Amino acid sequence: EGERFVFVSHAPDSDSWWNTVKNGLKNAEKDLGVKVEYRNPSTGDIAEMARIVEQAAASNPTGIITTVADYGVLEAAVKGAVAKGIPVITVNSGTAEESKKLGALMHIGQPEYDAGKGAGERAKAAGVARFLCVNEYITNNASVQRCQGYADGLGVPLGDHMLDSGTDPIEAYNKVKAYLTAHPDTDGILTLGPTSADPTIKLLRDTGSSGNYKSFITFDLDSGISTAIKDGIIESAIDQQPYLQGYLPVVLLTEYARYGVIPANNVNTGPGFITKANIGLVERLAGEYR
Amino acid sequence: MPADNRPLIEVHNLVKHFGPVVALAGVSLTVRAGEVHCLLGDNGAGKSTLIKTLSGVYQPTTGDFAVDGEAVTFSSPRQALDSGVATVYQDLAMIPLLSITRNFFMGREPVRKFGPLAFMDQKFADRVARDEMKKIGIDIRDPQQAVGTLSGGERQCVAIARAVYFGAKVLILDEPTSALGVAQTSMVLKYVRQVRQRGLGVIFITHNVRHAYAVGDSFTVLNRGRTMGTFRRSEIQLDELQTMMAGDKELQELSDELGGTV
Amino acid sequence: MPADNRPLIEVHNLVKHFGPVVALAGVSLTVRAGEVHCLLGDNGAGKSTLIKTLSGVYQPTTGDFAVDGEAVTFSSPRQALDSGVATVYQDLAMIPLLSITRNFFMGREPVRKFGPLAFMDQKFADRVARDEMKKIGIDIRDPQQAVGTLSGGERQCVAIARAVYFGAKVLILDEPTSALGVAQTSMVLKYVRQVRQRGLGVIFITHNVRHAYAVGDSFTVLNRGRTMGTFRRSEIQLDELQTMMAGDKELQELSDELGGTV
Amino acid sequence: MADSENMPGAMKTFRKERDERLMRQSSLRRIISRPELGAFAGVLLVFVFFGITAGNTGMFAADGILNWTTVSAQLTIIAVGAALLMVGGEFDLSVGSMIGFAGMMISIPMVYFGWSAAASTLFAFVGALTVGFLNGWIVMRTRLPSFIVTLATLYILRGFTIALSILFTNRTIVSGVKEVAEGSVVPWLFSGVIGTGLFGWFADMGTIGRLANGEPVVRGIPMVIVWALGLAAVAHVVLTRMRFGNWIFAAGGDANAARNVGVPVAMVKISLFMFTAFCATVYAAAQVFEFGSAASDRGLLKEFEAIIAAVIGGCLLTGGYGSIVGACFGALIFGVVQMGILFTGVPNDWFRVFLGTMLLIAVLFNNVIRRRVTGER
Amino acid sequence: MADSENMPGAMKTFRKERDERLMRQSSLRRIISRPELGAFAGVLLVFVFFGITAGNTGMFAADGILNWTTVSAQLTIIAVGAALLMVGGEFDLSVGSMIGFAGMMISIPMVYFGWSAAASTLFAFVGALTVGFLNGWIVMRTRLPSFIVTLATLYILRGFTIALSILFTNRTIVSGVKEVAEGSVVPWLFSGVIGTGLFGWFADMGTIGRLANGEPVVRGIPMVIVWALGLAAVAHVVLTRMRFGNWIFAAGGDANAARNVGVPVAMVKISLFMFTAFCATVYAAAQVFEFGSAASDRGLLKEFEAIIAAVIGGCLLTGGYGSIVGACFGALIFGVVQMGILFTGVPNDWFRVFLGTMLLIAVLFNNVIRRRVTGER
Ligand SMILES: Nc1ncnc2c1ncn2[C@@H]1O[C@H](COP(=O)(O)OP(=O)(O)OP(=O)(O)O)[C@@H](O)[C@H]1O
Ligand SMILES: Nc1ncnc2c1ncn2[C@@H]1O[C@H](COP(=O)(O)OP(=O)(O)OP(=O)(O)O)[C@@H](O)[C@H]1O
Ligand SMILES: [Mg+2]
Ligand SMILES: [Mg+2]
Repeated sequence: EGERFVFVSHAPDSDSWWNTVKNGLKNAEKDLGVKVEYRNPSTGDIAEMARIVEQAAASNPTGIITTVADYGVLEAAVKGAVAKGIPVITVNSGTAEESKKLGALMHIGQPEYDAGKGAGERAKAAGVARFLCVNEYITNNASVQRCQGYADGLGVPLGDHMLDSGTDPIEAYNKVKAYLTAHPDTDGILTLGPTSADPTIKLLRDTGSSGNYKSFITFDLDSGISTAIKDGIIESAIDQQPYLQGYLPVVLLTEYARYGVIPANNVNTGPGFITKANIGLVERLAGEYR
Repeated sequence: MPADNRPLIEVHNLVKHFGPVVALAGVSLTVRAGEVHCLLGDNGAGKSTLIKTLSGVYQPTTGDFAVDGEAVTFSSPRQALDSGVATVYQDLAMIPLLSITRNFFMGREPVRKFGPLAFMDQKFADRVARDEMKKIGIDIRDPQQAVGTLSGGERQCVAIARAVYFGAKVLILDEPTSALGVAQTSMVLKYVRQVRQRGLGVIFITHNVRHAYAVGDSFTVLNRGRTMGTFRRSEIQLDELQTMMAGDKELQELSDELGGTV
Repeated sequence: MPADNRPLIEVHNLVKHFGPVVALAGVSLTVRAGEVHCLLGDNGAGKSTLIKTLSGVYQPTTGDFAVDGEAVTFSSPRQALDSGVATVYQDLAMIPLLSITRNFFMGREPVRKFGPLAFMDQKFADRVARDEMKKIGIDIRDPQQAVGTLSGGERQCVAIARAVYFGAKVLILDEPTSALGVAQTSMVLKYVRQVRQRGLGVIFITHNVRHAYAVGDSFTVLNRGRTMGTFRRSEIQLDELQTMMAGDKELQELSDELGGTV
Repeated sequence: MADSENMPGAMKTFRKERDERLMRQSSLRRIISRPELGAFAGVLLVFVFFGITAGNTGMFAADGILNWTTVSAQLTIIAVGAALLMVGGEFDLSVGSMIGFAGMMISIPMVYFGWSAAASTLFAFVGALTVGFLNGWIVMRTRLPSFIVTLATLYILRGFTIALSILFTNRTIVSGVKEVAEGSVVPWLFSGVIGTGLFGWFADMGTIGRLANGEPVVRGIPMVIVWALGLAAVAHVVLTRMRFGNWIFAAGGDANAARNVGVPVAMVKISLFMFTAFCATVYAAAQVFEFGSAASDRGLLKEFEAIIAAVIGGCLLTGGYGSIVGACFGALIFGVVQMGILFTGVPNDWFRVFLGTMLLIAVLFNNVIRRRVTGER
Repeated sequence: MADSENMPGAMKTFRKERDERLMRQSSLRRIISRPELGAFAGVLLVFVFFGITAGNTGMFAADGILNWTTVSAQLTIIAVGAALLMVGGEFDLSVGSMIGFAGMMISIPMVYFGWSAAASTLFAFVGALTVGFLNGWIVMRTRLPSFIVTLATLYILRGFTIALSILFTNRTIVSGVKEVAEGSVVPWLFSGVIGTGLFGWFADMGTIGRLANGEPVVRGIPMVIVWALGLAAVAHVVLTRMRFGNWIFAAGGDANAARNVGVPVAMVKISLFMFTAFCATVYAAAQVFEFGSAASDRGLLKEFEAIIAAVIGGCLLTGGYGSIVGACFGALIFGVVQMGILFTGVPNDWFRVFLGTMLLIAVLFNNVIRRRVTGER
């Protein structure tokens, strides 16, 4: 009872996707009677994240859960924590090998690049030739990886298909509109989360042009996205079950701390594609637990 | 001098400290209606501090003063203006980037009300500014010209004209002629006389004893934050005043040596 | 007056425009060694513009001038200082937040070199600043005091002392006494005389004809950007000068009416 | 501040004839030395540039125009507030955070407490004005630079936005506003369109095209443009025609001097901080009702765009000088450049490089023009 | 600027006795009216606060101390540059972008062109100084406010950072620096540790703990701390003891006046812009060699943290006044607050609210102390 864990993510404050992970943490706190502190670098700067991991280690918690946003940057900090004897589980981004090299107990999640690639392959199957990736957070590496993966899945170079949309919805709306006006042969769209998806959905609704696009895939869910899936504007949403990425590591670390038990394998929480077929299940909890 | 020469400003034992600095160590003063009261004294004697206290910029540390017989404590310059005390500050209190008219009426804009909305009456303001400046001897080309583009002397004239226009009872002038040419200085002195004739009280600060003697009815000499004495014009001669101001004997000699020109 | 009275500054037909404004419309002037040359004129006559051109702040539109016989074109005030022309500007050119010493030596700091590193010689600077200020009659309590905390007159004295200390050949003073008390003014005038005796040329700008006449060897009156004439002391009387400055007849009368005190 | 030696202009004394010391008349000069002139030249430059590089990409078709005017109008709303405050001699760095915070104040009560759209919008305005008041009050009371005070507010408000939304809703995007506000006039007020009839007629006439679904490509003029024009007009009139405007100039030009002649400087500056907060709330309301959601990252870095627009428009960072019309031109330049780059088809990775370069060129051009015509050195 | 009526201080004329117009001696006052005093009081306040709230969380254990000193030291590096520039009367908003850009200039040549660590680091410094020079040159040539010029640089540099990294790597991170730099002394210079022997001895003595693998919890003093102290010392000496320091004060206090007495203002200000760029590059190099990679989001918003540190440390935003020691205290306050909040275990959602509030309190406290002791109103 009363164990303290620190969860360190690489996401900037503005990234709403992590909210679902946080809700997973909260439920785990409640269910297990432990304390979990969620930490992130406010601008998404991974160098700053490394300092937070160091700080977490210095505060002697029962365990640390961290993403592996960039192996090189986090290597020293995470290894330092492991050397101090603090158990570490890696989540979300990063690969299983990287996790192992860091000395973490296990990895829970799935890399951004692969998720993007999966989306790209889906788009290719839908016959997309020229795409637009709406990137609301271009300075963030994870965002660019998603676009890059999509491009590779589709088998075309990323080139000028990535749009630096910014986080302001009216600007994003108008930028997407301008881009699509200037590149009328675009037939596939990828958005990286609700921030870029919502304005894009509104644009397609306003102009009634969703028929022009063979595939519109987005990452993550919120109520706007789930309605759009039902309405057939969005083909699918990539879901890596963030709730589990928050809940599971806390449970496993608690059990490890209390009884020394831990699964021997990594856990893949995604990628899952939510489509019209399975949206019903997800809809009500979108943005909160899904 | 008009018969009504009731005291307009009475200062009694005013003290003002700035942190550890004692700027005024107990100053008393009486200014009567229809009288020009000259305030003389060395650099740093506390003249500006005194008049800034009278015009509500500073609050006195101890001591108080009365305007027109009523004891007042001004907590802002606006209150002083409202009780009819208008001041030309040594640093003029002008906004260089604004036009002559806007500076002239700053804080007391003539307005035309549309319901609760107070629009500036620009035409009226321009006319008044131009007229008042003409009275002081400056024919401004354009009342919309920025004050920053005027020469130092012209700027001083704007400040003086403004104070005269709004000075209902007392007009305070802090070294108004220091940057003025001969012609402009004459105008200002003439002006001070006119204002006196209208029955206002005037406090006039200068380092030029001749200027003071030309218009003053009484003289107060400050030294190092204290009153060295107050004299009526009839009680003192120009060279006596000069001697009081110049201080040390050595300096007095020097002044003589230079032909009494200072 | 020393025998060597070669011309130190010769200005010939200097013209200076600011955009559409003609500040100087052709001014000529000669300042000789060991001579105090007074520059007189109304507000806005162009006096400050003229001396700012001589000290490298402005570049002339047309016309040129020679220092010590050599034609020069200063592209920065530094060059003027390097050829021995030091100036007290009307706005003093002081940094209020800096100490007296730092202001005194600004731009010409005394340094001790350690290889390529130029450290300020603070002790020497403090001593010189204190000494020079004492010479002008101000006993400063602490050379590290910020200039912003000095009274206007004291600040003016710092600027004057600085210019005198660095003025090798020519000293230019733009209304140095405008904010000074009687005692300080006497000191400055005495100072100007001393400087002349050391064989420097002095350009002295003032609105006070008496001050000018007390120290001046020759007088140039500017009006609206043109030279109205240059006179040697022997050629002109105080009241003639006064008349030239006061301009219109009407004003002259006013001045008389006020008892010739202006 | 500026001294007479460094200012353009001329004077005359004691004479009534034509002043021989002035080379030519100044009525033209007066027009062209207005603070907004340079910004206007910048606008022309930008339009010429995009006219050439993106003339045939749809940037100047009806929906293209709507596109960049909407973005510019949105920016204008906060630029007007920033410009007025800047003329008054202060900064507000908390504008961006205020946008996010106000959005939450509108949507959380509606979606989670069941308030009406009108009530919660009113609540948001009152809340924002209170924060604006506090900003101003702290600046005036402590005499700390507004830069540092509002920077603290920036952190605090952004923090509250994140924390409160999670506290009340467990998410950082609060959506569902549209459904709740159904039937109220408030959403229309902030995100509706006007002139649908007119634009329908345009479409009938073939002046503008129609979409696949039969609607005209532009349905009407979005309210955000109306708000922008309205706020700009009010601010312009206040600044140039009203007593309060004179006080703003005075407070920004030299607060001490203004105080000495009786201008209630503290009141003026506090009001300006409140107006800035008001503008930010209008911005937030427009977004919330348009997209039906509030998010904790709304308005990020908008404070800078507002300041950039004001500065391009000729406001001095030191206060006491500037114009609302100029700030609107500044917002237009920023908006057009931002959207125009997309139309030109420059690879988006280079977006910021171009944006920065265009801004620099616009400001430099602005400056050169102003100097040229006013004869400043 | 300030006029004599609003400044503390006193004067005397013509007398040599003890001045009766001064109530007490000023030697104490002179010490406590130094610009850094308030910041020092703020540091004390912060330590007392965290001593109470986070005393037993490991914050003041060896590795906890290392943690917040490293963060503070990093910030100090850029705060020193910002403070010097601010005393010189200018701003640089491009510091953050410069950190990202310099990182790219170090790592791209190393990883993709096969340059040596020394060569590419040198290249980055030369490049950064060039950008700094351009910033300064444009500001001086055009007399535009540095705020707006460096804002353009902010966009341009960040744009280049994104575009170049995507161009070369298809990602926004360039990694693999560590492998290439193997064996060179340069990585040690920027990210090594010194004093390992000493800390080993500490561990032997039991002063600090040991890790499971036998190493002491703190291996030594990171070079970033050495750089911070070194840069601060140099800047402090230059500012207070050297001729160039006098010129910085003069140029910042009143550029016109300074020019009139012969100070080469343009040269001084351009050098300061270059120094700021230099500091940003040191920061970047320390990060690149510590983490082995450069990323396009490095340094985001760091310009503000640098300015905050300088302002907390007593630098005036208007220039002409400030101290390096103060800026270091400011950086320490910011770093300690930032990391200290994490130690106290405040929920992350409230992190920014606390950060903002703590900053405001530190600045207010700073101000109150300064006023109290100097007797300003
Ligand atoms: N705000 C202030 N803080 C501290 N000391 C001040 C302040 N204002 C004035 N003083 C000091 O008070 C004294 C009186 O100053 P004051 O300006 O009243 O002199 P003055 O008589 O007007 O001099 P001058 O003739 O040079 O204008 C001076 O020693 C000055 O340094
Ligand atoms: N930078 C400038 N730009 C435009 N006009 C200027 C500038 N500097 C001065 N002037 C104008 O040139 C004329 C001469 O100004 P100057 O300052 O030389 O007069 P002055 O003789 O020194 O007057 P005063 O006795 O009042 O100091 C004035 O009309 C002034 O407005
Ligand atoms: Mg005075
Ligand atoms: Mg002059």
